[in-house]
Amino acid sequence: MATTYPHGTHKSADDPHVLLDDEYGQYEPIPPYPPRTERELEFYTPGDGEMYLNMGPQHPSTHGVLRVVLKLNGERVVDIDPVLGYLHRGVEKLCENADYHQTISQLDPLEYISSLFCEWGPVIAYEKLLDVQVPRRAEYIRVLSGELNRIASHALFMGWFALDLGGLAPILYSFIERDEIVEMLAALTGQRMLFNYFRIGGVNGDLNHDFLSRLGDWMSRAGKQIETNLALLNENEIFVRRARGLGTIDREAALRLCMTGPNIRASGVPFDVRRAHPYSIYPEIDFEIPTRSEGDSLARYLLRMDEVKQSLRIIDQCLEQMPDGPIMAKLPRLLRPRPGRAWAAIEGPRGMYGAYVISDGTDQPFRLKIHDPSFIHLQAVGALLPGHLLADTMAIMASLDPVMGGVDK
Amino acid sequence: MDRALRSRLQARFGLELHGEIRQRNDETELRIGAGDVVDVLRALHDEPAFDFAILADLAGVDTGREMQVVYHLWSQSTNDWLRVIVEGLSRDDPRIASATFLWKGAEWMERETYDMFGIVFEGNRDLRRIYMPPDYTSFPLRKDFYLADDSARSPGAGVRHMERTHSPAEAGEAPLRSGTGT
Amino acid sequence: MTAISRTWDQLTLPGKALAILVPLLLFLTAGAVITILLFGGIVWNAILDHLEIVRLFVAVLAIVLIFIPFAFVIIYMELKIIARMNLRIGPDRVGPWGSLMSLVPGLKVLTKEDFTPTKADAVVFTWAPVVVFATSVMSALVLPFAPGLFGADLNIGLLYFFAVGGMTVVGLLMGGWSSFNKYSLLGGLRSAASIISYEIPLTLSVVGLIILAGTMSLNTIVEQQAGWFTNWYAFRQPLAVVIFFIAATAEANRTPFDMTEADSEIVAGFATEYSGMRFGFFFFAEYVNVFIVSAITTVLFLGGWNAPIELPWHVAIDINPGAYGLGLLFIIALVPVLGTLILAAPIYAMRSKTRWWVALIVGFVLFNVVAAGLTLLWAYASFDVVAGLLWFLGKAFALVFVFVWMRGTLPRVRIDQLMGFAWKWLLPAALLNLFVTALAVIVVQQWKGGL
Amino acid sequence: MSFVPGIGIVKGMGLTLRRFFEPKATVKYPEQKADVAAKFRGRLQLLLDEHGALKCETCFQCAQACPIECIDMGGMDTKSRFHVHWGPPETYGERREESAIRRSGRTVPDPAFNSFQPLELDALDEALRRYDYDPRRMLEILEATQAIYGHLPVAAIKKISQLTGAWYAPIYGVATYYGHLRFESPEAKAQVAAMAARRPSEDAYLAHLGASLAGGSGVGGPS
Repeated sequence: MATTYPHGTHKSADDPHVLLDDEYGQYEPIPPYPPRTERELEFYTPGDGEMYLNMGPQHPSTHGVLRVVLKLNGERVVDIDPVLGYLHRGVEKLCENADYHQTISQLDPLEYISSLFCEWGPVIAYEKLLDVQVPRRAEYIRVLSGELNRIASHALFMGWFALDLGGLAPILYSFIERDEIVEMLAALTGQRMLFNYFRIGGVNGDLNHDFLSRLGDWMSRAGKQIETNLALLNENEIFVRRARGLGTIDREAALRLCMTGPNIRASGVPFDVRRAHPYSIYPEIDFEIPTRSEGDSLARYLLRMDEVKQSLRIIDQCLEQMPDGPIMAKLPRLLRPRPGRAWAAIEGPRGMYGAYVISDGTDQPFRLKIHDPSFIHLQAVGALLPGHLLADTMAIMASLDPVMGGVDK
Repeated sequence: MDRALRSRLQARFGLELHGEIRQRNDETELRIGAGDVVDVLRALHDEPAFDFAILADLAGVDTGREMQVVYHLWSQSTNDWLRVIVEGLSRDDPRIASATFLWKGAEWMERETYDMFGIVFEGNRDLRRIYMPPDYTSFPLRKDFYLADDSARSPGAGVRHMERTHSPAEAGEAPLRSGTGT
Repeated sequence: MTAISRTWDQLTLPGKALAILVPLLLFLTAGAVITILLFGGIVWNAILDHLEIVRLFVAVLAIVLIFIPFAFVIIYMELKIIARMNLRIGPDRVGPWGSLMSLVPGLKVLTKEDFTPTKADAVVFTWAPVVVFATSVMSALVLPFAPGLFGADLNIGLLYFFAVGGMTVVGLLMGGWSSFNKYSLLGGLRSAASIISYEIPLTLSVVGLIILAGTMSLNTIVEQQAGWFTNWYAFRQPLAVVIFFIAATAEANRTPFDMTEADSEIVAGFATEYSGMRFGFFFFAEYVNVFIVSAITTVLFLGGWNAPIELPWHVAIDINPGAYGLGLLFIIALVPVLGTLILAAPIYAMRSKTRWWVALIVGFVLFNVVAAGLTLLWAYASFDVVAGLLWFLGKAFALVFVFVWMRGTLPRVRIDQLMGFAWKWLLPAALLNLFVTALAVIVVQQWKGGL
Repeated sequence: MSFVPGIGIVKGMGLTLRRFFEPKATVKYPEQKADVAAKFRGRLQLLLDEHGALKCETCFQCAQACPIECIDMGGMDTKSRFHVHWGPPETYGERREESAIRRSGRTVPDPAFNSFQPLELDALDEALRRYDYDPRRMLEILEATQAIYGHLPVAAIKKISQLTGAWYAPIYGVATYYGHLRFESPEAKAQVAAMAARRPSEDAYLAHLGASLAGGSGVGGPS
């Protein structure tokens, strides 16, 4: 495809590899069409000494398929423009053409690291539409399996964060930790990752002996195990120096950016949907919401580790207060909810995970809007990154922990 | 169900409201026209009585006859979710004021809504397509964009020809039962 | 011709191969014999009077060839050690305990096509890996592997080592700039900046040692560290060891200073566009660097080939095979058989269901192990070259273990922290060490002189 | 952070060195197998009940309910009278003769059985037009098909399903409800009888069932 010039005939005879003006655009990630919006114009007009680096869809550490065009001045990032859509499957359109039960299995792969939460949001919204009362045992099982999934997701976060900073060991330890929990959830739900376990009005299967024995065995050593894994990173000077003071965001900016979950609690806003807008049986379980005020990557990392301890407390209480009784509410096989609208939001490991359902009385949802926290936090990366070094892009993006499945619904 | 909130809202936004404020479970829903989005949202965000600090979600809706934009807000002052439905946007040229002046985070949500429904948000600095390729012309989540393959049939709604769900001809008159939550 | 072609068709494949090879072999041997007869004398005389140059040529060849297995051993160590630290097992399918696993990347790199990007500067692009690999292997010339075993005993050995060591930067820059890829450009510039800024504390930390040793020839430095491990330079120059080790990790681009091919940011740094054997050279050069850096640290600070403890009595085992005369044949024939039987008997008795031939085989293997151990012990005692080599390689590979251990644990340092650390911390420390050593030397001389 | 700057790094290195000697977490797959949970739904295999009979009755409920239509099934009906198949209309040709039983590793009685003879369907179009493609008049449509071809070939049923929009399950429901409708053509009757003969006969199955019910542990089928 490259035209080769016999020696001496090239326009600049002395150096065939000098880029001519018309060739400049060929190798730059500048889009061929003229800029259509003000922001695009401002981004794609290079200043002096600035170059565009294309961290393309196949990049070792973009947590999934994401392309980010960086405007660099030397090693310092001037501005970034994330390009999404590589993983867009049109889940909302598909859900509009499937009946209410089938939407649950469509929503699992949205945030595939913690897919129980992807099911929990819409299921609560449907139950609001159907005005159905979920039995208490099902609520307890949901909280129990949800918190387990949260710990697994945070364990993986710790591994990813260390891998993006160059450490090889923590990712393996976090996968061993996560694998234990995922095997346990497989004993309960039947699947390791995309569980399809919550049903409208309850849960698919009851607690069985296999699950409880694995849970008991793991609970006995969970605290100590997570502690030793943390020792590798929390006090490691290299890790702390690279993460501290990176991508700091203050209270006001975080609220403006609609951030939720651990990222906003690391900036000092104690907004956790489990306490701010209690759902399920969280009011009856006592646990605190860890918050920090620095708002940098290290704070976000340490905050997630505190959350893991809180989740362990919740699991203990769930096991103690587990009532017995049915695990599914009485519902007809074919659900035709009343025409109406419902919104439900839950606290996922990455932030508030919301579902907005409009039903038109038929068995298919008329409109299902999923609000995914990773989508918002990836946008926050665009606001945090300018001014940092190239090596920090990965650290900041890892600390906000976006999952591309949720971003590209 | 926060009765006090309903009365406060009724008192404050009496004339902008379309229809009465409906409340059910833990959600409060009020409907306004496209014109007065800016001052209603600013009032809800800035006034200490409401103090809706967090924009939980911004969604576009195509009800077959008109376009709507739905804002979900959260505030410490009440334990209800507030849903602000901006209705009355025409289907062929839906325009609405952007919320980025209050929440910078709404920029991408508006980009997604534009990409999926074609609703233009005036004042959004970066209204480009976010998921679809830049040269994509149609808006996928609109009701008249029908899926060609037969994954669109529904077992429960009786037998319907596999290839077509809401055919454009039907999109005109209400394909829906009365009262889609209207 | 039809007869030949007919017989040729009837030949099977191995038959055809032999039909070609056998006449070729005959022809070659005949030619070799004739040339030796004709020119043998002249060549032999030339070798005798130019012995020095021939010796150097052979030494260089040996060093270049010895580094291939060293690099494979280091790759295997890295695979297994990092795996074991990550609670994994590491490769254990290819070859016994996965030992051939390190050959696999080598072969893969050989078979892959080495592709030059269209807009790349072809000449610089092709020669970059050669420069990097050559400089890192050249600097091994002065390493004293064992008392008599070294490439060339230059009296400015250390200066030569640092001069050649600095050349790798040129290769990395050439590779980074010429492959017309933003990632490799960044990688190349980062490597240039980090290696140059760590070169200064590296050399400065050694100057203190040179003052103490008085010479720069590595052989004499090692000889000065004979005897107990207390008179190794590591104990006389503790600060210099730390500075040297940290600067050396940065020199070899190893974690925590491997910003040049930080795989999470700039894909593979300067080696992004390389494929095939060119990438192989970069890949090998990195592991050769690791060995050389650990070898030079052992030579300078851990007493090269000297044993850590001085044996009070000199063990002399002089076995004169000639003395046994005919009995030698008898020994050679009988000892292996007796050894296997002696070792096989307990195995056969211990577990009744093992068959007799299994016990014999195990006995024979055990006998071989014991025999090898005895000969090694004998060689260790009698030739100090063997002893020296054993200690040198032991210490060098211990240090390689430390490098791999660091790689398995530590995260990467950011580029500006890396530079700041070099200029603000290592350089002043090296100067301080130099000042203190110089002061100590003067004071000691005064005190000795004064007596 | 501790006072001495290097302590954190040293502690981290200590941890990895300790992990160097700890037992490993790898499961050497072919030799050892990981203990997968009993309730793991990831195993895609045809389960046998304790009497060795297939649990799957080819009732197509799973294929019909699957939201992404990825289930393509084929096999014998429970009384092994005829070959049945389910698959979304655009199933690829090469997957068709693969019957679920063969994929599950059990030898299909008659690999030569050609399940889909090509046949002309325009006569069927005329019949369908006569009944206005109305799925509610399925019985008359099936009788018309049997009148044309002598039996209900699978290709015809697939054509009916595509044009009337009805799912396979209701069509098979109607076809199997009425005695006079048959799936296999008369001349193929011998072939079907041979297949049925090769399957363990019904009374052997009942005898076995009786034995196991009368006490005594049944055949050691998979748990």
